[in-house]
Amino acid sequence: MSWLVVSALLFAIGAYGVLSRRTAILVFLSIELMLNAANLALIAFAKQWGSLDAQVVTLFVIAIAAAEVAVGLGLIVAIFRRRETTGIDELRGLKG
Amino acid sequence: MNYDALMHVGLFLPLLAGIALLIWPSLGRTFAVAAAGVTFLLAAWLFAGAQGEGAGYASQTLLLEPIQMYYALGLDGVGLMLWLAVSFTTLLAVYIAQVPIRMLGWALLMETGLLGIFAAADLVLFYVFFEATLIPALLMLGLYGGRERLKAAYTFALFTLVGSLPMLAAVFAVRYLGGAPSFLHADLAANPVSGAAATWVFLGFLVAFAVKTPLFPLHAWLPSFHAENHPSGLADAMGTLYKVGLFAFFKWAIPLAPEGFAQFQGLLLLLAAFGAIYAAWLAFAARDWKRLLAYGGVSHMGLGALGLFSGHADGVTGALFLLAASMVYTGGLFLVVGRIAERTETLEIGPVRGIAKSAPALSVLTMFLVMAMIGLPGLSGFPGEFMALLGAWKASPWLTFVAFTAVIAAAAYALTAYQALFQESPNRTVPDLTPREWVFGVAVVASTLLVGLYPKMFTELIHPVSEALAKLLGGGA
Amino acid sequence: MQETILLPLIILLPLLGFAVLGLWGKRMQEPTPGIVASALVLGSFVLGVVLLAQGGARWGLEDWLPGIPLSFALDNLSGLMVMIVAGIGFLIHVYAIGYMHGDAGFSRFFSYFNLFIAAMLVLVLGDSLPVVFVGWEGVGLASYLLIGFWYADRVNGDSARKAFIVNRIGDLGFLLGMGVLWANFGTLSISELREAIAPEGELAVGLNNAALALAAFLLFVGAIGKSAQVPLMVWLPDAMAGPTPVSALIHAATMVTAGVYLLCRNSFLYFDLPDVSFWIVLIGMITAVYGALCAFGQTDIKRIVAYSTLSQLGFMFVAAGVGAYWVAMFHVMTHAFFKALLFMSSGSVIHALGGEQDVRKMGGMWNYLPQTRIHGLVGALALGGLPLLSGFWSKDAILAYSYEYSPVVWFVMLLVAAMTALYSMRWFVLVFLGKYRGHEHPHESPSVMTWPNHVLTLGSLFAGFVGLPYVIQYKNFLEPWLNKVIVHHEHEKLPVLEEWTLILVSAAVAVGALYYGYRFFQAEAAGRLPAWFVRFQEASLRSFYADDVYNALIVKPLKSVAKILFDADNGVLTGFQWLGSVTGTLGGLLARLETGYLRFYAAGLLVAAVLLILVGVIR
Amino acid sequence: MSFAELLAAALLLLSALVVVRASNAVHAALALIANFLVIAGVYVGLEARFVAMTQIIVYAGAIVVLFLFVIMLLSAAQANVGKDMLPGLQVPAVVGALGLAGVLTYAVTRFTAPPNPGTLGGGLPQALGPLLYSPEKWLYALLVVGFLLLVATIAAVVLVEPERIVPEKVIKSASEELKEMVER
Repeated sequence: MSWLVVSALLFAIGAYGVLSRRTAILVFLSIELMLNAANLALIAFAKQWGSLDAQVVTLFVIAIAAAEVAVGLGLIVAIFRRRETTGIDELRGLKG
Repeated sequence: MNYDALMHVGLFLPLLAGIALLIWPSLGRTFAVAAAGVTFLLAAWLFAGAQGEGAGYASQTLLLEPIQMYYALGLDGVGLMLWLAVSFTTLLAVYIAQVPIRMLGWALLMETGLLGIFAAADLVLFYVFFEATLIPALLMLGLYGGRERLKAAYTFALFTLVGSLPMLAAVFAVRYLGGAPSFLHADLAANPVSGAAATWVFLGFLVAFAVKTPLFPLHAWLPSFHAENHPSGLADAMGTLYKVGLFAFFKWAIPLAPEGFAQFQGLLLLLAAFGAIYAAWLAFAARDWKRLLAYGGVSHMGLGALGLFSGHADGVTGALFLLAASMVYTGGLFLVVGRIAERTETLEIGPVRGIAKSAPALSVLTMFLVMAMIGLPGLSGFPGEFMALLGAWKASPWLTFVAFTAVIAAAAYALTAYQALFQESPNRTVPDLTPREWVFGVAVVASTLLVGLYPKMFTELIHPVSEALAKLLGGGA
Repeated sequence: MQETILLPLIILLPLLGFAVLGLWGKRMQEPTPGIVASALVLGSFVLGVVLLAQGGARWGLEDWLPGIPLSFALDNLSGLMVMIVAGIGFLIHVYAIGYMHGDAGFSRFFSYFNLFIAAMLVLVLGDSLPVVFVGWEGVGLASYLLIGFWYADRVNGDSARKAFIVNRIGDLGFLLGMGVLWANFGTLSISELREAIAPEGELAVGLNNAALALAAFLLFVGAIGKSAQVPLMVWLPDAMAGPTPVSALIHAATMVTAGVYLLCRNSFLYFDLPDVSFWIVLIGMITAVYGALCAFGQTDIKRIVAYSTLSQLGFMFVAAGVGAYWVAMFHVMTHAFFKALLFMSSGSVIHALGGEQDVRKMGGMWNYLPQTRIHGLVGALALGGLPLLSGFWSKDAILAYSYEYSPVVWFVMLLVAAMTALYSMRWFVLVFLGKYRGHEHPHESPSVMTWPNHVLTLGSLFAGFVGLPYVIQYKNFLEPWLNKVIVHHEHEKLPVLEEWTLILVSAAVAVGALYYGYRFFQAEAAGRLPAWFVRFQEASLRSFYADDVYNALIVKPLKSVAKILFDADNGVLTGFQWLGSVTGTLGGLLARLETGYLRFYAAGLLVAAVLLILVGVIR
Repeated sequence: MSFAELLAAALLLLSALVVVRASNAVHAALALIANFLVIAGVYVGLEARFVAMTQIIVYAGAIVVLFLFVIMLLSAAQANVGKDMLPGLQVPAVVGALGLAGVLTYAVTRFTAPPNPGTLGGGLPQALGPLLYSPEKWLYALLVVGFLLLVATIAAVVLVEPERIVPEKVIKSASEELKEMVER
């Protein structure tokens, strides 16, 4: 139970990081933090409910996170080559 | 004979032919004419078959299991009549209009959409056809239209799409509020919505169908749509066929939400009557043929709408008959105007005069169609107009009187324009009908005469359906 | 009454002529189209007479439109009309072969002519109101085509259009009248309506009299349009724009008599509705007076005759209004003879003068045209009502019946009869007497034109003897023959003395007016008219400004409003576009939220997530 | 909670704060590794040993190292680069994060666990294997995830392939393309 609270706090810290960081890499790091918070919650639930399925899902989350990091970092590198920056405030293509 | 198969073939043949033509334009006009011709023959075959058996066709296949949506086609007398009108007019248009070959492909695509609208027996399927037909219509306008085509296309798209959204909502509302097990017409009609829901459902349909009727004041897209389309009249003829609002009211909106219809009946009668006389009046001031025909069409649909909304069987029969007949003669007029425009290089009324001298056969052909349009008895425009009047009188004598002053105005604007172009002292010599145009002319004149002199051919098929609707609405025969 | 397919054949013959001549007429040598057309009309006439002699015929097709049959009936009434239409029509056809000689549109002309006859026959034979309406509009179309026959001239096109549009006003009345009958009786078959409304010649009990009166009135509006009664009379004089045989056909055999026929055919509607009948009498009287007054000032030889038709149609309407339906038909018949004769002798004069139509440039034709002068004289005297000629008998019968209805009506109509005699003499004097005032070399028409006129002259002389008043101890053929099929009230016969008095008064008035006219208008030929009469003629020439009033009060306002509305209609579109721009502005405000900063969007996400979870946990 | 657990929790939160606040990206990444290692320890305590091992190998060993590579490749160790275009976001970020912490904490404390939870078998591969590879359970999901990894690998290669990167000007906007089509 208490680990759930820790997970919630970790998640919030990660969210804070996403908002406050200005370079793409660090935003990304913060997102990883949030993912781990979610994993922690899953494992804690698994323990409480005695269910192995939650652990399996955690494994999937880790695998998908790996894929996400591969693509995400690729994107960051590609953008850096065109824009010479990793600052996300300078990427405003979505402006309406 | 497996008529159901004919129905499916007839529906999708134009689509396939149209796609083929878009990919390989070198197939040429002959191919398009052949495809349209076969489609017309199939429709005629189906029609002849129904004459013998006295019943329509139906076929259904479950398409989307979770929402119980069917690929369901059904052709009763009304559907058969409209299939004939659509396929005949498309054939005429494809045969006569001088356009880039790819445009013929778009026209054929549009034909499938139109046939689908009249055949669909599942509301979702109907919606799909109803909306899909918009695409070729827009593309024809956008790709081949006149100088202001993008503005016209934008207006047209806006009106249509604004109508479509409430309709989509109504499509789902009518099933789930009415408690029907599927989207099939029969199921929906057996479980009509009632109460306040009926009002809202009908309103949803109303907006979409009024745009396509077109009913005042939602007719505003039409004049620029016609004026900006390709001068050959192909797109105008197809656009005329797309004025399916009356049919949609008849088949879907009214039977699915009769209580809603009852709420709006007075307003609808008023709008129909006002639109009829208003558009006829405006047509008098039109300075080019296409706008004239556009307003004339609005006026006639107003008369038809008056008949339909009267809720009496004769009025309903008249409205549907008028719808089918006007498809042929208005479409034919647009095509003839296209032929004239190619000769005189203008669509304006006034600069060119007296061409009856050099082109007598062309003038006779035009006169024929103009007379059909203004409802001369013996031609195809009359039976529908007349039955609509008989029905409308029962519902509201005063509105009928007001609306039908449009027949006086029709004579005025149509003959004035005719006189300006064909009569008075000639200032231009133009070639008379080519052999190809003779074939076209004979076909359209023969059909107009046949339908006008022997309306029984269609009325005996559609009147029972109208009577069923009138019974549903509680009106007498 | 036999069921026979031969009945529609009466109509199909001229229709066939229309189609054949329209399609292939151009390839025929000149007289052939005329001969074909005339022969077909003669065929219709013979067929009609034969069928009538066999006691009439009917033919029908059920459910032509739902509940409405396509049916035809040939009885005594429609038989009489078939004889007039096809018989007189045939003579006019023959005449036209000569008159239209050398015209570029010779075959087109006869094609339209046959269409006219066919449409009129549909109108006459139809036993179902919509079928009658088919013919009703068909004659409208044919008259439109024929009035605008020489369409290269703008005026002709305008006149044709005017005729069609004004007729359409009446047609709307007809249409709406059918609407009333359909709503109340559920049938539009004339024989069924007759059974429903007046079985056994008496008005059925329990009818909705208001609806009946409305239907009767609306159909009467239709008749007003077609028969050019006031206020829809403006098209008829302009219809003179067509070739002369067209005028003869419109005025004598077809078209304008249709309104009278419609009233007689549907007399079961009118015979017991005094209110509507009163309106018919009133309109008829006004038209008779108006037509007669207008005839005095005309300078066009055909327009004089045209206004006389207007006036005579007024007589027929008065007859129908007072309930003397057979008399109305009687006058239709005699009028057909002498009016066709008048037009065709006018045509001969025009032909002789190389197209000149202005009576001020005529005169003295008595010396040039030895046959036409007889035709003209008989026609004018018959129109003027010289005793013993056909026009006298029918007009006298109308006067007698209107005396019974009201002495006021009788007196007014007597005045109109006197005026008729005056202007018919004016026509005759200006054209035939005095010295020739033009510069052409008049020559008599070919025999193909004079022979039809010979026949018509005989008719104008003797046709009246089929309907003599009862006081002349000789059989009246027409009255019982027609009354067999016309629903009507039996009239009390006037006492013998009164009847004789009326006959003698009208004879004296006619003779006196004819003589006075003969003297008076020789002064006009010489240009020595009293000043008041000249002023009167100026107003009369312009038809007492009816056209100007209509143009100023109706046509012009309608046109300008149309222009205004046309531009305003773009306003409707603009209105919708304004709605669109409101939406656009709102959307623009929302679009400001799209800053493009990723972190800004993430913040939004966070806020939304917090709120959503909050909602989730609180529930 | 035992002392070890409290210590672990404190370490977790502390390292997380370093991750989101450090001004040097390398420091942040290293703090993240520390965070992951502690989490792995916690997993062992929660009977998830296989997951703990995976966590160390994949996350701490591979993913974060990848981050470090990229940071060094792009010389992007400086965290506060460029101008802060949204300086006003700091306060909402703190407030939002606190709010999120609040609602999440409230949410997770509302669960009541079943009284007799089953045993997890220590979360060893022997226990997880049958679940992962049985068709009734997670086999297909596993296959899909494997395929996803393959696709992601290819995508990463394609994305950074130098020739694939097109200068900005050549790409037309969709509206321009439509206009051209219409004019044709």
